Amino acid sequence: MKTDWIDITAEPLDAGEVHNFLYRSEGGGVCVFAGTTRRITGNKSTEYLSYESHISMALKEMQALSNKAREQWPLLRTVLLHRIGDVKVGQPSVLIGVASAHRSPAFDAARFLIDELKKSVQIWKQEHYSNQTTEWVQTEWPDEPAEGT
Amino acid sequence: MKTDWIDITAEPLDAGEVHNFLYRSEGGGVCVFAGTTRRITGNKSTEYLSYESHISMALKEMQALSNKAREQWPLLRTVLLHRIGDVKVGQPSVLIGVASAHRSPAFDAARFLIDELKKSVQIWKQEHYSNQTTEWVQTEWPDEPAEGT
Amino acid sequence: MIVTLRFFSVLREAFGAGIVEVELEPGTTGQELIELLAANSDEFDALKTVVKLAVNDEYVDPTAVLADGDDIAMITPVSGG
Amino acid sequence: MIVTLRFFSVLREAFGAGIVEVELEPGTTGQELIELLAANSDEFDALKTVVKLAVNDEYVDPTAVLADGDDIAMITPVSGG
Repeated sequence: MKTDWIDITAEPLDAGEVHNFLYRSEGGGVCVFAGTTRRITGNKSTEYLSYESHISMALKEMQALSNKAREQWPLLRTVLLHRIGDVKVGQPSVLIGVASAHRSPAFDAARFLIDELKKSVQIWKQEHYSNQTTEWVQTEWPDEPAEGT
Repeated sequence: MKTDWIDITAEPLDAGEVHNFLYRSEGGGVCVFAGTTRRITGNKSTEYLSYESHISMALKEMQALSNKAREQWPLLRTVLLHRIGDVKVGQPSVLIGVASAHRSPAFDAARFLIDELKKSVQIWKQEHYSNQTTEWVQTEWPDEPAEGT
Repeated sequence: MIVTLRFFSVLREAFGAGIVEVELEPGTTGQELIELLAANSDEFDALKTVVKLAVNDEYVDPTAVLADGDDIAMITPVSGG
Repeated sequence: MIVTLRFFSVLREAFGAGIVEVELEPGTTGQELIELLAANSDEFDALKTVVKLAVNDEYVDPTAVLADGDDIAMITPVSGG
């Protein structure tokens, strides 16, 4: 039985399925984070975000993050799902979830996973604004060197 | 449009509906916590938990907690749902959710709401063990005085 | 005067009912009601230092004087979640 | 030798394709490839100090010598979530 559900998909993300995957008889605390496309950032109005990924690397990196989380906290299951393609305002592009026996590690591990995913997983997003312009979101590498560099 | 979804119910809790309620065009971060019935606590094996509540007081207290959370963090929506009656191992008895523009307040507010719910909301649980015995879970009031006392 | 008492969990089982109507002397305080119930139930007696009284869904001080028609809930430390 | 280059987001648009095959001199290093691409694209030149090379799904040091058949991805700072 697989205890990590890791995927990059062009399909809508189903939070109900994620919860069902995380509800375990050994567990007591489930924390799920969803990142959704926000209409307003700064003074610009977004219609949708378009994501692309180096999928094979991204899946390996997501698995590595799950492994790191499991080293730090006693987790029963983890979920890391990310969409590629277009994600409209108000829809989730990313779902992170963990199940643990207690709530404290569930919150801490979910927070760790989304923070780290944003730093290291090989996914890029492009803003599609209401005025028909587009823009690739510019970021910087975090200060700590990534693995292998 | 109601922005708090607060309920005490004998029906199963639907996490998918909770996520849909929390996905807003103004939001970017949704955090949902589910507390599920755990099989093992200490050396005892649980079959199900049975919850009862002073429902009218509990709903008021849940609303008060939502209000407090909104004073501390910029939240778009909050969800506090709790079951009464029997909740089998692996099933959720409580669902907490918040939507915010960013992930940090979403995590912090969800954590606050479940921590406070466990301290103050007028709900009680009874363990139903595999050996057919039952036990009301004994707790103490937290050190800080509750409102009105 | 007649008041309604609400019991939950351990106290509900101790008194054999969740809701009971009782007659009290006019002017009875919350603390006097607690002592009365403690005298009638070992389980209540064991919890009397931690039970909070709520009248019509609001917590009240034990010195509060109860009134005819009050809906009085005995709230023991909670254990939801 | 022939290698496959993978570009994403800004670089994909700059080069007009996500995957291209190119011929390199045997012994070319990662850094030499970066300089070659920077000379052909202002967009790449602007990002050449932050781009990381991954060969066959693993990040490599710029001093690494590339080999025939390598699948080389240009990874700019990520922006998922």
